Amino acid sequence: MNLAWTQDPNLLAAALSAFTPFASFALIMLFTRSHARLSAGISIAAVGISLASAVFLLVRNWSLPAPIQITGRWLISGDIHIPIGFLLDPLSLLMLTIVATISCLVQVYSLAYMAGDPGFSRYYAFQSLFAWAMLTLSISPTMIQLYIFWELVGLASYLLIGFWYEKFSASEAGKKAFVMTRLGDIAFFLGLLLVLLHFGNLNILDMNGPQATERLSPVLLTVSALLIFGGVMGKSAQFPLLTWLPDAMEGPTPVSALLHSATMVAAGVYMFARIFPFFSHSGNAMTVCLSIGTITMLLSSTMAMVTRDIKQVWAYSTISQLGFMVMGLAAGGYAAGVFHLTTHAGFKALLFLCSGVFIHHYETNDMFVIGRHGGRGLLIPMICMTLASAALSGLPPLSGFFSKEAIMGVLAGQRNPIWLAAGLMGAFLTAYYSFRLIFIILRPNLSEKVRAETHGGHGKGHHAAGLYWVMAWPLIILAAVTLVLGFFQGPLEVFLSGSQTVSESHGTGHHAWLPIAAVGLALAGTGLAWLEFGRNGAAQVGFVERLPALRALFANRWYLDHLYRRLLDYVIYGTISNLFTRNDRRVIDGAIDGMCRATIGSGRLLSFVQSGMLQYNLMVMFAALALVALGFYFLG
Amino acid sequence: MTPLQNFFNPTFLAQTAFAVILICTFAGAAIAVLPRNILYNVLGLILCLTGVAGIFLYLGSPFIALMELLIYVGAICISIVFAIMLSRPLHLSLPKRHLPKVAGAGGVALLVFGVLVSIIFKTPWKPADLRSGDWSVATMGSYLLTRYDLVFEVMSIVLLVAILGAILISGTSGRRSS
Amino acid sequence: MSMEFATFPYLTAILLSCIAGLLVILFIPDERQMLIKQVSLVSSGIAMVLSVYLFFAYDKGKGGLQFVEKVLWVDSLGIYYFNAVDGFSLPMLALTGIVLFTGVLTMWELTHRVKEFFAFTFLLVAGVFGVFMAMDLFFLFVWYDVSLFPMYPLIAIWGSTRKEYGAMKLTLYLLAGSALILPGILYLFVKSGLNTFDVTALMQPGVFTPFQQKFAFLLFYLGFGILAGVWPFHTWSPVGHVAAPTAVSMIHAGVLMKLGAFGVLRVGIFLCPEGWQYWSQLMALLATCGIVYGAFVGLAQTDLKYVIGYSSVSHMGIVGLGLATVTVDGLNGAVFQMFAHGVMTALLFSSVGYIYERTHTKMIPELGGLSKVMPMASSYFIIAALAGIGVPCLASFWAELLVFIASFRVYPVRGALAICALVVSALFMLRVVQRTFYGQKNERLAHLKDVSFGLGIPRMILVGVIVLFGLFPALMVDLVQTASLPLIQGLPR
Amino acid sequence: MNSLTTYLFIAAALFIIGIFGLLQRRSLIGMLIAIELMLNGASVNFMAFNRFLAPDPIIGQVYTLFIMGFAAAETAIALSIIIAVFRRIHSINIEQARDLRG
Amino acid sequence: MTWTLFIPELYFALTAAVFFGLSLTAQPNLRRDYLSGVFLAAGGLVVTLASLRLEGMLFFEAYRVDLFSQVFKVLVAAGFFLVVCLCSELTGIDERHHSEFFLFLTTCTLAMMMLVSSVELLTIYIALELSSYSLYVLVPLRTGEGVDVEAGIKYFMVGASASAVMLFGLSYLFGVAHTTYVAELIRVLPGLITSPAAVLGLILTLCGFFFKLAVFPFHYWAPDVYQGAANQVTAYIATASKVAAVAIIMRMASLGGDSTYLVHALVALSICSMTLGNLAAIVQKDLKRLLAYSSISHAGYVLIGILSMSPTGYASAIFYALAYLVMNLSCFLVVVKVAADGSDLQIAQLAGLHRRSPILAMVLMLAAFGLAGIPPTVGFTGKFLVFAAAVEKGYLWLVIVAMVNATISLYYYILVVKAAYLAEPEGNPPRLKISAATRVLAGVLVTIMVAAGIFPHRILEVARAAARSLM
Repeated sequence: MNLAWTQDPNLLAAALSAFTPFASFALIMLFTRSHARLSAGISIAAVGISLASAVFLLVRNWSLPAPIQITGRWLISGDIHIPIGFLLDPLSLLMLTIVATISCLVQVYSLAYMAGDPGFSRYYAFQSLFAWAMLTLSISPTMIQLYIFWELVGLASYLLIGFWYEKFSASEAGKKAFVMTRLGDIAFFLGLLLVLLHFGNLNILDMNGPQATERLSPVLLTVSALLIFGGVMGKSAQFPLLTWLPDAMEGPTPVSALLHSATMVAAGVYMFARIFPFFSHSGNAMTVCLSIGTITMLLSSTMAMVTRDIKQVWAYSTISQLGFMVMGLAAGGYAAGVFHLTTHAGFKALLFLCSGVFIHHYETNDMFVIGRHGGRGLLIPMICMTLASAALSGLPPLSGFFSKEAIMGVLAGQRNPIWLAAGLMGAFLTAYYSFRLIFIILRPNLSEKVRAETHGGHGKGHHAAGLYWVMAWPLIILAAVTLVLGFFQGPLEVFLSGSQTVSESHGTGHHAWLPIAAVGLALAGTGLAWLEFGRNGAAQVGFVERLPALRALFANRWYLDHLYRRLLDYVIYGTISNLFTRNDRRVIDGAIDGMCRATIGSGRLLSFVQSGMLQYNLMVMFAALALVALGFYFLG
Repeated sequence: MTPLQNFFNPTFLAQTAFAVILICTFAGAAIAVLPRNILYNVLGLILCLTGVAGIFLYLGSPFIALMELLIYVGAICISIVFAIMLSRPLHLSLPKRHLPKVAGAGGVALLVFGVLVSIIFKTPWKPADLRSGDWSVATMGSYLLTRYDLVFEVMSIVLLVAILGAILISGTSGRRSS
Repeated sequence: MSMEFATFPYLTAILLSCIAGLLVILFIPDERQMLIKQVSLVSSGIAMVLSVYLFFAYDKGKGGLQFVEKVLWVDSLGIYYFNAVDGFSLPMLALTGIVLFTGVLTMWELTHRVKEFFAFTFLLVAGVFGVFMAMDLFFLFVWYDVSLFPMYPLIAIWGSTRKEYGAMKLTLYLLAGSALILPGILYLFVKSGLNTFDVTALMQPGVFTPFQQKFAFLLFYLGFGILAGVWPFHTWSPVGHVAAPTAVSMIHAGVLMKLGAFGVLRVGIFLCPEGWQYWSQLMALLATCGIVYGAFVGLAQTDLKYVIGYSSVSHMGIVGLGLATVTVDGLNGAVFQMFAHGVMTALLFSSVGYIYERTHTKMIPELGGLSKVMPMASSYFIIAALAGIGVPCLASFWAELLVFIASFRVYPVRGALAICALVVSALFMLRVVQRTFYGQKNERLAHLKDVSFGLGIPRMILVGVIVLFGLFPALMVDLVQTASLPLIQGLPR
Repeated sequence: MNSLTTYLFIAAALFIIGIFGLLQRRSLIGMLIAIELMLNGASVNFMAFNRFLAPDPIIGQVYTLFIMGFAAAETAIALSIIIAVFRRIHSINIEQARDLRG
Repeated sequence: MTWTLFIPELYFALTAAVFFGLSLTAQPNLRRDYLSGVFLAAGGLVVTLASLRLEGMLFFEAYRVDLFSQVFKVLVAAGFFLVVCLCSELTGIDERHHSEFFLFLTTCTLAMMMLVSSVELLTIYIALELSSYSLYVLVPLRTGEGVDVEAGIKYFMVGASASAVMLFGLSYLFGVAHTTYVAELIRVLPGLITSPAAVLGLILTLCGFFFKLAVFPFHYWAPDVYQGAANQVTAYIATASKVAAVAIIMRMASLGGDSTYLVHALVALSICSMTLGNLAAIVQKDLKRLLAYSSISHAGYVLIGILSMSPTGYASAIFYALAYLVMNLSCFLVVVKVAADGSDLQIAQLAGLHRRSPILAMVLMLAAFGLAGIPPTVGFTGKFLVFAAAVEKGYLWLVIVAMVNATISLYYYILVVKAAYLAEPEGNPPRLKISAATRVLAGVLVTIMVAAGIFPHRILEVARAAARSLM
C-alpha cells in the first residue's frame, strides 16, 4: 500500500477507526495484561478514537456523491485477488458510527460492571478485538474481507461469552455460539465461493451492480443468495439457528448488550442490507428470507413470554426484532430495515445495560426476585428500561415506533397479507412480553412468604455510588438517543438512499390505518400485560402459563435445543464419529496389525520347519531342485 | 545252430555277463540302502561297486575298473567297516522304519529320477566331431602331470586336510594342553 | 569433478550446522549435559537463522532454482550432489529451522540420555533439511531414509505410552513407503535413458511417456503419501504422535509429515505431471476422506495427543486436496498449509508436552480447569487450536481459504464436503479446549507452576510466526507462487 | 551293443538309489554309503560320455579317478565326524541329533 | 615368469605350511599362533593387493588371473585377515588345536582364491571341495558340550549331497558340450540352449555353489552351522566363503547368460531365499542364528544382481559382496567381543550394550541398519546398485518384492538395535574391556561402512572394471 493514502483524511479516519482497537488489543495482550486499569484506559481511548473518526467521517460525508472505495492488495494467488481496504458509503458509515458509539458506551459502562474481575484486562483486550473486527467488517469493500472479519467477530464473541470460563455453562455457551454460527458461515462461504467462481469477484459494489444478473443465471443467483443468507441465519440467530443466542447471555451483561443485541448479531442483518440489491435480484430468495424472518420473529416472541430470566427476555426479543428487520429487508424495505437496525441498536443496548444494572446490583437474573427485592428502587435504570421497552413495543413517540411503522408499511406493501398480519401479531406479542417484565419488576406482589426473604438478601447495597453513576451515564445517553432518534427517519432515509437507488416498494400514505392498528395492538399487548401482571393483586401468571403444554413448549424453545442435542449425540457422536473410530481401530489399523501378525506367524512356521530333522530338510531340498528342473520343460 | 553254439556266441555271452553285472550292481545298491543292519549295507556297497567296476570295464577302461576295485572296495569300504568296528553301533537297537519317511524319500527319488530320465531322453546326444581313440594309461599319466597338474597337486592338500581333520576330530591328536 | 556454486553454499552450511552439531555432541562425554544442550542450541540456531535468511533472501523476481550447489558424485550413475531451493522448498526449510530450534528449546529440561537424544535429533533433522534442498533423486532418497530411521530410537527411548509399539509401527510403516519410492526412482532413472538422477534434467517435458508417468506417480503417491498421512494410510501417525516425546512429536508432526507431501510434490508432481493430472481424482477423493474422517475420529478421542494426531490427519488432508486440484491456488494453498500446519502443530505439541511433563497425564477427563493453573500454557494451546480451526488472521486460515477455493472450483462436491468438515473440526477442537482448560480450577493440579519465561520463548516464537503469516499472507504466497505458476503453466494441456 | 542311454540310465538309477538311501536311512553310515552311490552314478556318467561322445577319452577317466579320491577324503572326514557324534550322543541315528532347531 | 601370477596362492600355501609346522610342536602357544596368524594374514592381504593388476593364464588355460579374480582374492584375503584379527581370544576352540584352526582357515582361504580364478570344471570342483573340507573340519572343532558335532555332521551331509548333485551336473555339461573349459563352454553353450542337459546340467552344477552361498533350497545347514560352530569360524563362513561363492556363481551363471529359463529359475530362487530368510529370522533369539537367516536373505539380494546378467549387474553384485563382507564382520566383531567366553550370543544378552561398550553398540547399530539397507551405510548403496541393475533389465517387480523384504528385515534388525540400545539388563553387567586394537578395528569397520556408503565412486569403478574383465 503506497503512502499517498495517508494524505486523504477519509482514509486516515477510516484506518484509524478500524485499526486503533487492534493496536490496543495487541498492546494489552502483549504488555499490560497485568495492569488492569491501564489496559482499560488504552482500550477505551482506542475505541474513543474510533468513535471520533467515525463521527468525523459521517459528518464529512453526509452528502456523499458516490461511495468511496480504497483497496490495497492483501493476498494475490493465481487469479484470486484478496484486497484489503475500505468502502465508505452511507450504510457503512452509519454502521460504523453505531458500532463505535455502542462499543464506546459499553466499554465505559464495563468499567464499573467488570470492576474487580480477575480477568479485567483480558476483558478489555477482547473488547478491543471485537471492536476492531466489527468496525473493519462494517467498512469492508469486498465480501471476502467481510467474511474474514465476520469470522473474527465470531471469535471475539466466543471469547467474550466464555469469558467466565470457569462456569461450565459459559464455556459451553461459547462453544455452542461458535459452532452454530460456524454452521451458517459454511453456507455463507459456499455461497461466496459460488459467486466468486461464476461472477469473478466479490467486490460489493460490483455484486450490487447490474452485472450480477447478467453473469449469473437466475438459479445460481437464488442458490448463492440463499447460501449467503445462511450466514445471516447463523449470525443473526434466525430460525433454525436461533438457539445459541439465549445461551450466549451467559457472558457478562455488557457483552450481551454490545454483541448479542446491538452490533454483532446485527451484523447479519447488516450484511443482508450490504448486498441488498444482490438479494433483491432473486425474488424466490427474498420470499424465503421473508418467511424465515417471520417464523423467527413469532417463535422467539412466544419464547420471551414465559421466561423468568430478565436477560433471556431481551435475548428473545433481540431475535424477534432481528427477524423483524429481516422481514423488512426481505420485503424490500431497505431503508426501513436499516433504520430499524439503527433504532433497535439504541434501545436494545439500553435495555441490556439497564438489566445489567439490576443484575449487577441484585446478583440474580430472575425478574421476580429482582422485583421483590425492590428493583424499582433503582430509579434511572427503571425509567430508562421502561422507556426502552416502550420503544421496543413501538409506542410513539419513541424511535421504535417510527422504524416499526416503516417496516409495517413495507409489509403492507406485500401482495400477501399474511406477512402484515404476522408483523402486527409480533407487535402485540412484543408489547406484551416487554411490559410483562416491566410490570413484574415495577409492581411485585409482595405476599407474606416472600416478604421474609426480601429482608434476607438486600442486594449489594455496598456498591460505590461512583460505580453506579459510571453505569448510569451511558444509560442516560442511550435513553436520549432512543427518545430523539425517531425524528431523524426522513434525513436518514435520504442519506441512505442517497447512494443506493432502492425501490421503496411500500406506497406510504394509503395505509393510514396502519399506524393506528399497530399502536393499538401494542397498547393491547401492554394492557394485557397490565391485567395479568400490573394491576393490584394480579396473579402474575401469564395466559400462556395457564396452558402447561404450551408453556413447556415455549419454555423449552419449541424443543429446538433438545432436537439439536439429540442430533449431536446420536448422529454425530453416537453414529458417525463412533463408527469412524471403530473403523479406524478395527478395520484399518486392524488390517495393518493383522498383516504384521501374519508375517511373524509365517516366520514362526518357517523356523519350525527347520526342526533339526535333517532328512526331511534334504527331502525338501531335492524336491525343490527337481521342481526347478522340471520347470524347464513347462516354462523354459 | 544249436543252443550250445548260441550259448558260446560272444555277443550273447557279453550280454549275459552285462546282465549279471547289472543285477549285482543294483542288487548291491538295494542291499546298500534297504536293510537296517549297517554291516549288510557295507557288503551291499561292495557288491554294487564291484558291479560298477564291471560297467567301467564295459565302458572300455580296465584301468579305472581296477582303480574302482582298489580305492573303493579296497580302501573306502574297508575304512567304513573299521569305523563300524571302532564305534561298534552294531549292538545298538536297530532304528525302526518310518513309513511316511520312506514314502517321502521314494517320492522325491522318483521325482529326481523323472528329471534325469527326461534329460536323458530329451537331449539330442551327439558325439564330438573328431574323436581320438587313445585310451592308453600312459596318456592319462601325462595328462595328470600337464593338464591336470594343478588338480593333482591340490589333491595332495585335500588329502592332507582330510587326514589331519580326521585325526583332529576323532580326537586322536596326542597334544598336551598347556 | 565438475563443481558449480552460485553463491556462498548456504544450503550445505545448513546441513553442516546439523551434522557438525551431531559430531560435536558425539564427542562430548554424557555427563556434560548443559554443554550438550548449549551446543545443540547453537547449531540449531545457526540452522534456523540461515534457513530463515534464505526465505527472505530468495529473489522472487528471478524465481526458479536459486542458491544452486552442484557437484558430480558418481558419474557412472549420473549422481550429483545437487542442492537448490525454489518457492516450494524455502518455506519448508524455514519451517524446519524454526521447529528444530524451538524443539531444542522445548527439550531443555531433558535429563535422560541427553547426548543420544540430541545426536539422533540432529541426524533426523539433517535428513529433513537434505530432502527439502536435494534436487538429485538419489540424494533425496538417501536423506529421506536418513530422516526416517532415527525416529525409532527417538520414540522408543524417550517416548511415553506404548512407545515401542508406536515406534516400531511408525518406522516399519514409513520404510514400507520407501519400499515403493526406490523402485519408482529407479524406474524413472532407467526409463529416462539419460543416466542421471538430476531432477531438473528428468523433469523436462517429453522425457517420460504418459504411461510411465502414471505408473511412477502412483508409486510415489503411495510411497510418500504414507508419510503424508494420506487416508487410509494414516494410522501410524496418531500412534506415533502419542508415543513420541515432545520435541520429536513437534518435529515429526510439524516437519516430517510435510516430507511426504513435499516428496509427492518434488518427485511425483515435478517428474510425472501427467500422472499427477491422471490420478488427481483419486488424490482428491482420498484427501477429502482424510479431512472428514480425521475430524470425526478426532471428535471421539480422549487423549490430547490423539486429538492432535487426528487433527493433523485432517489438515494433511487439506494439503492433499490442494495438491489434487491441479491449480496454482491449490499448490499455493497446499504449501502454505504445510507451513502453517507445521508451526501450528509444533505449538500444540509443545504445549501438550509441557502439560504432560507437569501433570503426567494426557487424558482429557483427568485434566480440566487448567487455565486457572497454568494460564500461559493453556493460552498457547488455545491459540494453536484456534489457528487449527481456521480462524482468520492466523496462518492456516489463508492456506485453507486458497485450498478450498481451488478445490471447490475443480471438485465442487468434494470441496464442499471438505469445507463442511470445518464445522466438525471446530467442534472437536473447542470441545478439547473446553474440557481441558475451562471449568473450575483443578485443585489436584493447583500446585503446578506455569510455563517459565525461558520455556515460553519457543512457544512465543511459534505464536509470532503464526500471527505474522496470518496478517501478511502475501509474504508466503508470493514466494510459493514463483514456483507454482511456472509449474502449472508448464503442464501439457 | 549297449547304447549310451543304457549307461546314462544306469547312472541315473544309481544316483536316485543313493538319494533314496540318503533320505530314508537313519544311520549316518547308511547315509554316507548312499552318498557313495550318488558319486558312483556321476562317475558312470562321466565314463559313459567318455566312451560315446567325448573328443578325448582321457578326460572322463581322469574325472572318475579324481572322484574316487574325493570319495576317499570325504569318507575319512565323514567317518571321523560320525565317530565324534557317536562319542557325543552315543548313537549314529541322525534323528537323535536334533538339538539345533528353530 | 608366469608363476608370479600365482604368488598369492603360493603365499597362502606357504602360510598353511607354516601353521602345519606350528601344529607339529609339542607345546601349544596361543599368543604365538595368534600373532603369526595376524601377521601372515596381513602379509597375505598385502600380497593380494600387490597382485591386483596381474593378468594371464596358468596351468594350460585351467587357471585365469584377471581383475575379476584378483578383486575377489583381495576380498577373501581381507575377510581372512579381519577374521584372524577377531581370534585374539579364541575361547571357542580347544587351545590344543589353535594352530590347526589357523591351518584350516588358511587352506580354506587358499581354496577360495583358487576357486575365484579357476576356469576349468575339475579345478573349480576341487577348489570347492578343498574349501568345504576345511570347513567340515573347522565346524566340529568347537570346545565344550556344545552342538558343534551335530552342526558338523549336518553341514557335511548337506554339503556332500550338494557336491554329488553338482558332480552329476558337471557330467551332463561335459557330455553335452564335450569340454570342461569355461571359456569353451561360453562359446559352445549358447548353441545348446534348447537341450535340457545343458541348462539343467548348469543348474545342477550351480547347486554346489548355492550350497556355499546358502541359497534356498540349499540353506538348511546355515542356521545350525552358524549356531553350532565357534564364533570365529562362523564369522569366516559368513564372510569369506560367501564372497568366493558369489564370485564363482557369477562365473558359472554367465555361462547360461542367454537362457531365459536359467534367469527365471534364479529369480524364483532369489525370491524364495530372501523371503524365507527374512521371515524365519524374525523369530530368532540367538544372534548368530538370526545372522544365518539374514545371510540367506542376502544371498537372495546378491542373486538379483547376478541374474541381471549385465556388467552393471555384476559390478553391483561385487559391490554388494564387499558391503556384505564388511557389515557381517562388524556384526561378528560384536558377537565375538560380547560373548568373550566363546558361547553363543543370545539377543537378550545385548541388553544395556550402549552402556557396557558404546562403540560396540554403535558398530552393531550401523551394521544392523546397513544390513537392512538404510542409508548412509554401504548396505544401502549396495542394495541401490543391485536394484538399479535389476530395474535396468526390467525386473521391477522383483525389486519391489525385494524392497518389501528389506522392510520386513528391518523389523528384526531393529529388534537387535533395540536390545542394544533400549533393553535394560537385569543386574548391572560390567563394562566390556575393549582393547585398543579392537577399537581401531571397530573404527576401521565403521569408517568403511559409512565412507563406502557415501563415496562409492572409486570402489564402483573397480567393480565395473572387474565385471568387464569377467565378460
